[in-house]
Amino acid sequence: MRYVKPESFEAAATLLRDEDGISRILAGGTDVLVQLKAEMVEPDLMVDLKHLPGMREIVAEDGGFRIGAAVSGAELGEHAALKALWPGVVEGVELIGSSQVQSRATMAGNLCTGSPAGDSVPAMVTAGAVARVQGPDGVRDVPVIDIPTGPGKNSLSKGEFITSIYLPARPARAADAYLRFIPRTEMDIAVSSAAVSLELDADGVVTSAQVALGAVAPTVLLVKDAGEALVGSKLDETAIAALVSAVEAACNPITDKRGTIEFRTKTAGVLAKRAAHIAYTRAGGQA
Amino acid sequence: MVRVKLWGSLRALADGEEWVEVEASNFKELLDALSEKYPGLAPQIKRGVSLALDGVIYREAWFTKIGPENEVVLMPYMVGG
Amino acid sequence: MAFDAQAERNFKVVGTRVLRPDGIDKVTGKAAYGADISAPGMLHGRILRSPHAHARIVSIDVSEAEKLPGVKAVVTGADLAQPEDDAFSDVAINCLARDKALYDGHAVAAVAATSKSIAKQAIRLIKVDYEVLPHVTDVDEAMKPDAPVVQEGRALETVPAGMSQNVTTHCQFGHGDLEAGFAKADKIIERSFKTAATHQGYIEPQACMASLGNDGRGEVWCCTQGQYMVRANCAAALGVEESQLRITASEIGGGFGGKTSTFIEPVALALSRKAGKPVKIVMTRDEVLKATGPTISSSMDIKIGMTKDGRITAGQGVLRYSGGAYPNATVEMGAQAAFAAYNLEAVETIGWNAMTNRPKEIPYRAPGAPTAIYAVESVVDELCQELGLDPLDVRLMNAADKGTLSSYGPTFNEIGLVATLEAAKAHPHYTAPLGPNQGRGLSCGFWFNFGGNTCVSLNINDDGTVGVVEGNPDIGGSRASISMMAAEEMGVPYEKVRTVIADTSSLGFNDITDGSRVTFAVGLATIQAARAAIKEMCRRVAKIWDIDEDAVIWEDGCAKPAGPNAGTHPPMTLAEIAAIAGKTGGPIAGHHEVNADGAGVSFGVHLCDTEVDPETGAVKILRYTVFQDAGKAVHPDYVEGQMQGGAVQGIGWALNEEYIYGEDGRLQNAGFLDYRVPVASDLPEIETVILEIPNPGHPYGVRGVGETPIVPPLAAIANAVSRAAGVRMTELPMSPPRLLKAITG
Amino acid sequence: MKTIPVETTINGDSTEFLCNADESLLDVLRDRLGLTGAKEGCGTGDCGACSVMMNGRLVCSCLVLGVETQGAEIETIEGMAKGEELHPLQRVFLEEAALQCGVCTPGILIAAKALLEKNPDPTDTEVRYWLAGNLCRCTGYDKIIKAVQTAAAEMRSA
Repeated sequence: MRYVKPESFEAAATLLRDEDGISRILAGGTDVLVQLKAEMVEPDLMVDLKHLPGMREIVAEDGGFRIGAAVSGAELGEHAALKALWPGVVEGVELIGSSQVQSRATMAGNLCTGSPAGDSVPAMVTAGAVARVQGPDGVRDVPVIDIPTGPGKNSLSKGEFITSIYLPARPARAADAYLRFIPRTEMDIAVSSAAVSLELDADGVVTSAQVALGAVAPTVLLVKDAGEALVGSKLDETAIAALVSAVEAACNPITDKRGTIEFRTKTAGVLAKRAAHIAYTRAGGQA
Repeated sequence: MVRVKLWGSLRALADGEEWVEVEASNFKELLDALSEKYPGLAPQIKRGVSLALDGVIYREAWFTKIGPENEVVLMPYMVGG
Repeated sequence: MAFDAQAERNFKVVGTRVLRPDGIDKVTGKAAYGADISAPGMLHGRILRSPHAHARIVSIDVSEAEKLPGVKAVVTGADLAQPEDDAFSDVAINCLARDKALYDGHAVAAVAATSKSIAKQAIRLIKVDYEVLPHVTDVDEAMKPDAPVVQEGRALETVPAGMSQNVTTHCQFGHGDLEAGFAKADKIIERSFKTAATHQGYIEPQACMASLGNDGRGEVWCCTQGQYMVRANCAAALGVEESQLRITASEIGGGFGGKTSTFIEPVALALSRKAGKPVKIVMTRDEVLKATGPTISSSMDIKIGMTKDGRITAGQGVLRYSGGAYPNATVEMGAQAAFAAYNLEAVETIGWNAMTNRPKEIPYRAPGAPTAIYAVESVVDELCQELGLDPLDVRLMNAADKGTLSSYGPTFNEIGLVATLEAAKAHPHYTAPLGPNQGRGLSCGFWFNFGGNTCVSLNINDDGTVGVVEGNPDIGGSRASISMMAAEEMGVPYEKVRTVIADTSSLGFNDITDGSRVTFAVGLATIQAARAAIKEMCRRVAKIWDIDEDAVIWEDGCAKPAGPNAGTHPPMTLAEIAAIAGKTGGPIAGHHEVNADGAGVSFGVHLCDTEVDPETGAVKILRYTVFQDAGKAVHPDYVEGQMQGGAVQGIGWALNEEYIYGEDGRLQNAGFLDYRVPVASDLPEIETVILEIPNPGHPYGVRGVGETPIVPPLAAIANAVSRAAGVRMTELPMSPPRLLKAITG
Repeated sequence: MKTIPVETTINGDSTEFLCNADESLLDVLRDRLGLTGAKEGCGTGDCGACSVMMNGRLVCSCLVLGVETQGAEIETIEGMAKGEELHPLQRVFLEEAALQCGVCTPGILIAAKALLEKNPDPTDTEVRYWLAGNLCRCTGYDKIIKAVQTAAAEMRSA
């Protein structure tokens, strides 16, 4: 394996494009090093990009924030303004792994790994986050939801990698929340998860709602009708029931060592309901 | 004579008896006498057994004295963790 | 060795909370564990393992691996001896398979190379031709007459004819008239239970460094619960003599029974013999979970009858355990322990062991008892619920006590169960209020405890300090407790004593660190060794003073004259006697060799409050209290530590730990990510209440404490969860998907 | 495979080593530098026994490549005591019997120190969640949590 720290994004993209063997990008390393250990993959080329400009920075931009692809969960959690704007996104990232893993794990890595259970992804999806992708032919912006294409797979072409993720501005009276189910209290992969992002009017009526689910399908799902079920409501029982049934209907999970189809479906509904209530309260809604 | 209690699954190998009597003054004599009187028990005794003497469990200890006044119970050889 | 009759002995050292002698090394990273040493010229060993649950090994071609530059040796099962003794043979075949791979992860070949990465590459170059065979991993399936046979011809003579050849052990215990007993009952409950296999989960994977010459002389450094056990297994597997193997036990990073067998040492020795160089093997976590020993998995039927006022009239249990791919007798322990807490007129337990294509069971803390007692205590709890009775009162009403004919045969003498139950009843935990979705569970637990073969040497140093040499790896602070007992007996401060653990060439045979035996048996031998040294010191002083030996007594670390004809000599301290030992006859030492008995059985009671999330099946442990009769607690901190650690392992077993096999017979969760041991945030404070009822079989009244604490949690938590969820849980672990399914029907 | 020269600072001492590109920091510490205080319990970041500090952040050294530590500041258990003076956490762990086998102890001490530097007065729950990535199989965590709190109180009043 060769380990390379390219001098620029462009050089990195060219290097990755021209590599004939297996290449991997090192961000936090919390997945790729596990894969190395398990002998799941033996890369010929490991490209470390953490030192490149902006990779480790969180920058305010147009009322939102641009987050460098190598910003760790711990750094994100220490950013008060970002946490206030997108609490659900930050809590999702902060749920990845242990304190140790938090020092290294990144949103971009969590996204590109392509796990349907990635804790940072559902809330990025409900936030409408956009990834900035560097490739051999230049830079393009891609909605986060379009990055993962299946377990372990993503839509990036050879030579492409994420340099930052943009979380947009928020109106007042808006908030998000993320919940996952794990058998223990820490250190597990989500068995199911849900993110809810809400915007309220002055009366506390939901004007816009996004609901995304993790670990219940090959990729994170944005469930449009689950969000629509909440619009126009103050999360009354009827709206919540409609949310839960839309969520359950959208679930298409598998049974594996971590959970059954039934369990994942049932808990996804429960988590979406609970996350909706948390987001609503955070947005200033009176239950 | 010493009376020895056998655990259930050994009884089939000792004419169906729960209690058997043999001539012995210590554990070794007891085990030898049992193997001789009930050859079916010999493989188990060879693999190893424990003995309870008045409620105290001994894993081996051949020369532990026993007499007719004692409660002697044959038990499987114990392992721990 | 009997309890010292002096009533209310005033201990000076025993019972205090001294600092452990290995402590500084362990908090500074200096302590050397299995993987922490290297040797000049050392090679790295690595093991190739079967990917199949059950396969005939048609051929193994190692030629490509041998050709890889840097590879110095390749071995297969053919490089190990074939011991005649079944137990040794099973260990050897488990270290390197011969004709068949018996489970996913079974070792089939190994290499030694100049680097870890070359060893890794070499492993891939070994070509094994497998003929895949049908497999069976479930105990109930394995007992069916048409089940795939794991090994042929292994059934013991006690197994009735006509059963599957997988069935190797059959046992039965009990007494009384069951039919009459059940006839007296107002309520009978009969339930079936299943429990998954769990792993000891020690944090330190097995590791060793081994060197063996073609003259049969060798050295091994390894993490083990018994260096003498390693020596015996290695000698048998390599066909060398025990005297020629010196085994040194490293610091051990947890064992819990899991390091009472041998997995890699014979392989490393075989590689070393072939390569002519030392070989180090360190297992990965994946290998630890796949190929070292988990517990049994079980399937059990329990039937208990009770009168409406709470008297148990009869109890009956059938236990079907699987100890993996080899014959296994753990079910005997479970069948004996199942009803041990109860005074019953009619009781019967029947046990079966069936082989499955799973790794060889290795003891885990009170092997066999936790699952059996879980099933019995669950049914007792359900009867209490059905009959509207207080579960603690019912336990007290039926508790085994002195004079009770035990369910496993003998009549109990002094036991501490009633006192332990009373302590639980008096504790504020038992009457604390519970909220919605919360439940309280309790369970009794029992373990036999052992003594066993033990050697101790105690040396009086010329500066008046004391060196103790013992042969049992220190798994939880035993060097401290042994030093304390030596100091107590010698009458010197704890700081004057240092206890070390000998290699196999430096001290006579010792049984493994198991059965909660070390503080009891090594302590007992240490006290006897101290007494021998004291006797010798008194003899020397009698000569100096020119009086009778009997006229010198030992008190407060000094020889003193006593009796009418002793005269008025000033006391001589241990240091004064030691300083002139050369002049009075030479170095002074005491030693003791014994197969200790009188360990005394142990009982514990656990109380647990849980909260169940009815929408997700998540279980939160809210409060947990452990009550246990520890006999005299030599070092209370470490007694509490055993109680807390055992309880938490039991919590893991009850809630989330399990071996998950796929349809292909492969282990699905061979890592700490999905083999879910409890983490700190899963747990509340674990409160402890130590009862100190002296064990009559030990001079200080010491009783083993290490194993009993893992026994009650399974049922205590199952009972708490069942009450909180309003549904009886009969399968472990009670993972959220299982619990939610039970709740929602 | 070609080895790569790396310059780093370990426990305040500048250190140079050669390693392969795919070698973890844990392997470098243990196999190349003889710093065996960090333990490999899993190699996959699930047990925390290999915890070290890297540039002021708590990491699993098994999830860091050795080559990534070029120019970095690494702190390991071997650097926690100052000469013969133990860090308060080390001393209290000993005094309060917060270890049994001790194999998880170096990682837990490093992690606990990182916590107290960030949050000198944590709640029990905060300590438990912070240490959730450090598995201990012997103690049931009870005495560990209490020892961290004792040391924290001592460090706050110092």
